[in-house]
Amino acid sequence: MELKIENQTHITEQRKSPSGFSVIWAEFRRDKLALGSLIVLGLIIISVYGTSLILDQDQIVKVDFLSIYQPPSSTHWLGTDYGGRDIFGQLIIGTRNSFTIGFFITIITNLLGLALGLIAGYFGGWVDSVVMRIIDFFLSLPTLMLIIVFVTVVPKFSIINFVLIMSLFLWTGKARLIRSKVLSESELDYVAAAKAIGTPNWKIIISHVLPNVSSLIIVAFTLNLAGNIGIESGLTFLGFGLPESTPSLGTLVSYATNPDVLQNKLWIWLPASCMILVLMLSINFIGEALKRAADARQRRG
Amino acid sequence: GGDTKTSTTTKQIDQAAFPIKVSNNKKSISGGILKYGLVSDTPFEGILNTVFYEGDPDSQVLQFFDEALLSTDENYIYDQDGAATYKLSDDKKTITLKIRDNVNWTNGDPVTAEDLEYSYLVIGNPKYTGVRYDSQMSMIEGMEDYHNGKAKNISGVKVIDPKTISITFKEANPSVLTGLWTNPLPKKYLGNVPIDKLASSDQIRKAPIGFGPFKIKKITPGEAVEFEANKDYWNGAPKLDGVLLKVVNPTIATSSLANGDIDIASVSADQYDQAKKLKNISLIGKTELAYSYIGFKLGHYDAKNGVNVMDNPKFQDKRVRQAMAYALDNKSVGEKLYKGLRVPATSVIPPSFPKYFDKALKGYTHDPEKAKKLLDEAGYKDVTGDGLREDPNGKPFKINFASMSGGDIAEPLAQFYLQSWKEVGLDVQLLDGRLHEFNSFYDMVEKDNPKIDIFAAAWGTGSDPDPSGIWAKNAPFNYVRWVNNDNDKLLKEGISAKAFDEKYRQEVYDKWQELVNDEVPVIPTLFRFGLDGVNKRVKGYDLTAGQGFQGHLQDITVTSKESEKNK
Amino acid sequence: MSKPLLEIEHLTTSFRINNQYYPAVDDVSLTVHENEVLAIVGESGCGKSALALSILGLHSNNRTKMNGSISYKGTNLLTLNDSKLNKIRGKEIGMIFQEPLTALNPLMTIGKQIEENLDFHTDLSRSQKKERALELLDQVGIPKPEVTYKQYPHELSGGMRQRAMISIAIACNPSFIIADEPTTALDVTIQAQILDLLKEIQKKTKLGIILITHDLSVVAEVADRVAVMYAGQIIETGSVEEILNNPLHPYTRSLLNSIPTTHSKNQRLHIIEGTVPPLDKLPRTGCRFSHRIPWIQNYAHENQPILHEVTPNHYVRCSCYKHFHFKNEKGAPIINVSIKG
Amino acid sequence: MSLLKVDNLKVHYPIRGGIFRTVVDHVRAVDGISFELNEGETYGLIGESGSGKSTAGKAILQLTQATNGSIKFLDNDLITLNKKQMRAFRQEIQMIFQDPYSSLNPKKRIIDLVAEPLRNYETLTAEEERERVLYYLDKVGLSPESLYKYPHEFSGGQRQRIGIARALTLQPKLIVADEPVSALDVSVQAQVLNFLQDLQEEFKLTYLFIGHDLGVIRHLCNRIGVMYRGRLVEEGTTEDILNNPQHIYTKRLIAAIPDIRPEVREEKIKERQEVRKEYQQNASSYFDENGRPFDLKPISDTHRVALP
Amino acid sequence: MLKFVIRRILIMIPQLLILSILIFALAKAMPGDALTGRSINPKANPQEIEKIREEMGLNDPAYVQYYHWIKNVAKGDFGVSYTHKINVVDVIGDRIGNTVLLALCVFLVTYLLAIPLGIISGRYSDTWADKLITGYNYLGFATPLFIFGIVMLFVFGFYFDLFPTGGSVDPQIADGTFAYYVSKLDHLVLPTLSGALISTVGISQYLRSEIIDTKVKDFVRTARSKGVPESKVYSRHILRNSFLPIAAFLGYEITGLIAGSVFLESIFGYPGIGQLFVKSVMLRDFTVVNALVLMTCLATLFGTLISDIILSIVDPRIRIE
Ligand SMILES: Nc1ncnc2c1ncn2[C@@H]1O[C@H](COP(=O)(O)OP(=O)(O)OP(=O)(O)O)[C@@H](O)[C@H]1O
Ligand SMILES: Nc1ncnc2c1ncn2[C@@H]1O[C@H](COP(=O)(O)OP(=O)(O)OP(=O)(O)O)[C@@H](O)[C@H]1O
Ligand SMILES: [Mg+2]
Ligand SMILES: [Mg+2]
Repeated sequence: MELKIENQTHITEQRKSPSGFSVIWAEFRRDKLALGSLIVLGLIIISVYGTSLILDQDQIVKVDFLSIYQPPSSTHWLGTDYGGRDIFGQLIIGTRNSFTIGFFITIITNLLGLALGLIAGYFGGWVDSVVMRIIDFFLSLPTLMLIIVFVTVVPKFSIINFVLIMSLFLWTGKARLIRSKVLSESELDYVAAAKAIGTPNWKIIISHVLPNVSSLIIVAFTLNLAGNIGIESGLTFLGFGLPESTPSLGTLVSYATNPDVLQNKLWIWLPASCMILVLMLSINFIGEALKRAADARQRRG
Repeated sequence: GGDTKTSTTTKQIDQAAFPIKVSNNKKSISGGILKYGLVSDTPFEGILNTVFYEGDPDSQVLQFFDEALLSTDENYIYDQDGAATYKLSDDKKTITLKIRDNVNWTNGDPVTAEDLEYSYLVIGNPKYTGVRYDSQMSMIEGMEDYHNGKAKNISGVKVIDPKTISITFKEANPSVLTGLWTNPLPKKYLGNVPIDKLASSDQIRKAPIGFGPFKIKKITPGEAVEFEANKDYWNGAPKLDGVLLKVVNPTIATSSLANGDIDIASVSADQYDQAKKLKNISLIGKTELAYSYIGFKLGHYDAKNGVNVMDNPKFQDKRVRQAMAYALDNKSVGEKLYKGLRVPATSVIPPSFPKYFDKALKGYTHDPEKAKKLLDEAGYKDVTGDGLREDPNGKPFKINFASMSGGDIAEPLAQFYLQSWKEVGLDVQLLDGRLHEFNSFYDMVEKDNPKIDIFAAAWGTGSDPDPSGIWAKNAPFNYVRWVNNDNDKLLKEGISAKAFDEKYRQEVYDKWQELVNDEVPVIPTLFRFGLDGVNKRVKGYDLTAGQGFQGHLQDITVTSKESEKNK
Repeated sequence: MSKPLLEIEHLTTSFRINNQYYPAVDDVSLTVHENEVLAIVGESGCGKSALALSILGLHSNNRTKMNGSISYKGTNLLTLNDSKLNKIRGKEIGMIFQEPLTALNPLMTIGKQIEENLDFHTDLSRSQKKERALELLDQVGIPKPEVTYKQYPHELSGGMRQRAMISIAIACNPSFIIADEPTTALDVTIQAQILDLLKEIQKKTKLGIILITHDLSVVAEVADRVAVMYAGQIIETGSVEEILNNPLHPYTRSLLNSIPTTHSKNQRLHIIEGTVPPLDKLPRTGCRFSHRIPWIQNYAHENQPILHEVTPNHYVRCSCYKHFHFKNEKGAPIINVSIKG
Repeated sequence: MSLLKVDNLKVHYPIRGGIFRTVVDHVRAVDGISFELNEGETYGLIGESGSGKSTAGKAILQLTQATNGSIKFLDNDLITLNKKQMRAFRQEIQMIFQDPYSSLNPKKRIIDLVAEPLRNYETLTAEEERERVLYYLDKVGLSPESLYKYPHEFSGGQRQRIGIARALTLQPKLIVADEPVSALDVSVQAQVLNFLQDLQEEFKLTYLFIGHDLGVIRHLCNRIGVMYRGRLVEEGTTEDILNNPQHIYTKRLIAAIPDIRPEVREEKIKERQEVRKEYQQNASSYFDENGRPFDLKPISDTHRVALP
Repeated sequence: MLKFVIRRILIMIPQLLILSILIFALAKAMPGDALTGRSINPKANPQEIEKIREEMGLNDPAYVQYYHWIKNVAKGDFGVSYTHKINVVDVIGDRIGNTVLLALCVFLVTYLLAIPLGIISGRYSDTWADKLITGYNYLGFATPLFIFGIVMLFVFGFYFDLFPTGGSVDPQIADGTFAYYVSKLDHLVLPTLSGALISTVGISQYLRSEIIDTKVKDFVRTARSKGVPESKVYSRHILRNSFLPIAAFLGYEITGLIAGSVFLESIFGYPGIGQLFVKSVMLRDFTVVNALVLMTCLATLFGTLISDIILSIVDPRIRIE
């Protein structure tokens, strides 16, 4: 009973579970909150980066004694601070700076974490041991303290330096996360299969393992990004933040440490606080949606 | 200026804005506890001894239970009203102190001449690592030998009888009447603690004693000290039952004043708006022994030879310096930024020395036109047409400005200076684009970091009017590295024996102030008010006499049991 | 045959996918008697587990809808609330799952997990419970019950775990057991032991068992009756001999024919083309198997296929079985290929 | 002619412990096995889970480092080859994996998956590449539309066929098939088994077929090796093993295989009980004092058993 | 177990050594030293300051200074604080009690809040209660601790005048009396609540997702099939398994608690080591800075050790030989 498979067309009624962007898009369409967040975030970013091109930072941080602590008015939409500087301008530039800072910290830490996580997870063995020891070491460090010490050590305290210092301490979590995922991915047969057909290790890492951890990375990235916005505010409060000539959301929020400002001059710190809140929330909601899209089990039925 | 005029000027400045003492017509109650707020964002260190303490918080604790033997008048010159009286020898080199009989340590021991000698022996001891061994100390006869371990005693410090002591200097110097060390150490109490262990000993940290109007009842490390009245105080038992000193975070100082948590606390400029609205406190103020300035780095300190060398060509033309001074509007800074708590400085001797402050000096008032003219004259013109001046050779003229962080106002102030100079066409940039934290700032300034062209700083002058420590040719603290023959001559004259003649000394210092004003090695920018918020139940608090509570602490009373609240 | 223990009638279990409900178990009726093993076989995804979980109401409520009736000893389980169901779960009906490692709590000792069953259904004292647990472990052939009692799941081999699983299921002397692929994850040698054990227990206690598997040889070894499921429906049911020796439905026949045997050596195996469509893509009318046997003309299939009783107690869905034949390489029909080669 | 000769192959995985994570012991996954594969035959390796079957297969492909022994492929000892020399042999030996779901990268299209080995070894134009891929897809019975689809769009059997196509592109002589059908439903399993047989004929392949389902092994293999705890306990032709098992472990294995005929049920159970009894009584005589199976000894031309 | 502990402690040594080098190098790299600021008194004699510098060894090559320092540290002697003039150990000793107390309270209240919140929102996910808690979590994520602390201080400390606004105890109450401890607690309420309400967020959110993950595990289904009532399914199976990862991270909490106390102590004028640290950095009191960093690192390492031991007790799969 020789049976021959003929043309397969009639059986190609395959399981078409959607992949990649279509899943994400479907998730966003389902989750109105995430979609709204995406729109809000997009609008904020476009308008902030757009406006900040027009705004003159020097002009905004210019001290003007004639308009100290002015409440919101038509000339100063959100009033001024104790240096007579326009809060609205600072809010825009500050949002831009804070977002940029958060963005780059996230990028750097994730890239670093990704590289180390991939290497440790893929090669395993002593490479993994070494990387894990390093990660454990960093995890046991009193991060805030060391960041403060670092901040006092750097000669020039600029956004770049700040990003670098923060990144130095924040990559470990990502490396751990990615490592454990890569570790389990590397045990899957497709890696062995690629080895068997003679694909070199670096190529396996880049073209096989990486795409399979990408959804995790994207999710981690967004959620980190939310956490890293306004990350400088705490340091500003303690007196180790960015100079005021580089406005940031943290600086604006920190003005609230003056009780007079906190109680009577809401226009100075409230908008920045709301901005942090809105940015964080919307990024978070987007991240949650991405997470659901990446993890079939959590997908909303 | 003459002395009479000077003092009126001082009064004008002081009283223009704030009363110098509280006025309270209510009837005092007997006893009561005064709550004193030590405004600091960090706890006090707890080195509760005049010889060893370093931070200001500790000195605020000290003032309640310890004092110097000699008290000062409003010019910070020693008078005869303190726990000891003094006599100056005819050659002015020897000063003899006689301690009153009823001056006793709070543990009952009498304060003796040996106690004072002991404090000299401690400060001069090679093992002493504090900061009190200063230039005046080394002027005492035999002190250097003792300090270098060549002698067991200081030949210039002689105990004549248990209550009398004399101190002899190598040269006559009028500073003896303002800067002489008169804080004794309770030798008997501390005697068997080795000198290098003193600062950490329990006698100083846990149970320190003094001979002031109050004595320590309980120390809660870092946060509070409870004092009780020292009934045996030589100047009469204090009227209060005690004082409670509490560390108060600057951000909440005003709020604490408002709800009566504390009775007295200093008020900073950023809290002033709030504080002045409070109905339960009165604000009293006084100019401090300090001035802010902007200095030009004119050279460097040659440490090997111990002299300043004025070799930086950048600001040798004094017209540039003057122009930069004219460019600044210090009046607005004081009024707007500091809410009137600071006033434009006209000299490098603050008005808190009524005798020596040269009120005739006008200083540099805001005059951008004049600044521009001076710069034009000096050849600094804008040849490229970008609004910024080039140097006489047509090269870009860039100035790096170093300024300190700290306090809320530092940043806009620095920005304002930059703006002001820009208006007259000078390209001044903040060094490294940011304010520098205290330590880094002084590290760079002290080491003559070549990146610094000009810098903003402040001097606390101490109560000795002699400016040599900051201005002499060989002074390492002459941060601007200004070297000038007239300057050296005048400084010498100011502390010569002749200068014991007040009139003469005033003239010398007037001349000196004019010289500095004309040469502008530094631009004096602001004099500052120290402002205290005082609860309305406090009676008798007065800043006129000497420093702080000195001399009248025992007379302060309260007029109600509880502090008044702002309701 | 003795009295029926479990009677499932027109059970439909639907899952929510994209806010729509799709039946995974579609109008299934079954009866299991005392002392009887009913095997449910079928390809992966045909709804076997869904059916098993429906019986004890173990699907999450907010994503599942169930219709029909499941009557156990006369009570309709579908109408019971959770606390009433809990009186039946574990006590009356025990359940054995496929993957013993994940089905056991990694943080609890085997002993505790067995005792937990007793906790809620008996009022034995602590020591009695322990005694019972040891007895159970012994009963399922665990060599050192005292040791295993204190061990954690990860410390046991797969076979041991599955034995522990069984001892949990039979702890309260249930009269019914549902075993969802109890041996699929195990080696053949272990599988044989476990199957023998189940058989042995059944003999002793007259259990009714639903055994879910996709391995027809396993069915042959233990089942009394067989229900073949396809795409949520039962397409053929009958005694084990009937089904294995005289399969009627094209699906059953194909299934049997694709098993390699000694005789198939160097011969080609029969293959069933295509796959079971996923729930939301499943055609709900006509013969659900028809698209996998395209060479059988459409007229051969019923529009709304029903179960026909062909011989006593041997039912088959859709009359296409009458027309079914295997085909050769030219697509020409081969009629009635002998099944056992 | 022998294509592959495995001699005393050992693979030990280190167990680390102690302060400096030094090696304290080894998992003896494969502990000295020897067998030969002749060109064109199918050799079955069976044994219970964890007996080292996969490890042996992986060692032959150099996917895991052999601790000891030699693996001679056409008289070249693969173990001694360096990376570069090994590259040439990689093409000759290929592997099919157990789990069709995890052995294909879900993020890659079929064309990329199947062309990957070609890209590794040859430089082809896109057109040539496509043609080659299509050729092999056709061989395994997949339609050209499959080219640009992703693995999840295929059923398990189809995926397994993709994996096979991928292994074939390098035109290997030997294919190590590690339980290629055990994750599949019977219906699908049949497809794959048929293919393996077809392809063997067409491409003159030699198979090392790893499995634990004796039915499948029996269906496919000419010779069978039975593994137990990292060692071979019995080896012989399919008939030798199935009809004349000598080692107690082999006997147990065979007795455990369920029979599709319900009528022989009782017999099977009895048979199993007998084997169990025998096992209980004299299992120890089949193993040395460490519980390790003995070396194989020939009992006929084709049949070798690990007896003392 | 003992062997494991010893091994872990041995591993800590190189970690601490590396950290000590790092922190020492950093301290040296900071501009200025403890004596820089003294020049603010114009009468201070710079030669004298230089002499003190020399005497304190501040002019020695860095490695010599490091050697002396680490040698003493090994003996438990962290040197003398430049600003406080007493042994660093004493400086820290004065304050550590407060910080430990505060951290402990924050820790306890955090978990007391987080665990029920996490359980509720995990168990009843997608209900209004869950949404409420998740909303609170989001807000908490976005609110900086210091802003929240300040608001708490002004609302409850000043506006309602319910709690003290600074310090760790009412200084007028005698040590050791009952009132003294009440006053200590009274002073702890605001900082503790502020800290805990913010740090609850991360844990409860984490717990929630753990529970949601565990809920669908096979063994939970097994438990249900045994007829275990829902509440017991949670208490016996889901919760215990969900707490594991939290227990695993307990040790690293210490770093977070220290960071939190830096803020809380600054806001509430609570004298502890967080505040001490900030001040010491500003004053370049290296000995104190170094000691504090080393100490917290050591504490974290011990925390992780304890956390691992706890984990090995709760999780039988982790074996400690
Ligand atoms: N909770 C659920 N939600 C949605 N769909 C489900 C759910 N459980 C099962 N399904 C779907 O229902 C169908 C039947 O699943 P079921 O698990 O009963 O199959 P099975 O016959 O047990 O297969 P296997 O042999 O693989 O265990 C499948 O298509 C499956 O995808
Ligand atoms: N990378 C590894 N490190 C340590 N031990 C391993 C490793 N890979 C496999 N082992 C161990 O080696 C032994 C043999 O494993 P192997 O996978 O070869 O068994 P197998 O016969 O293929 O089993 P299965 O039928 O389950 O696939 C097992 O005990 C396994 O735990
Ligand atoms: Mg199933
Ligand atoms: Mg295997």
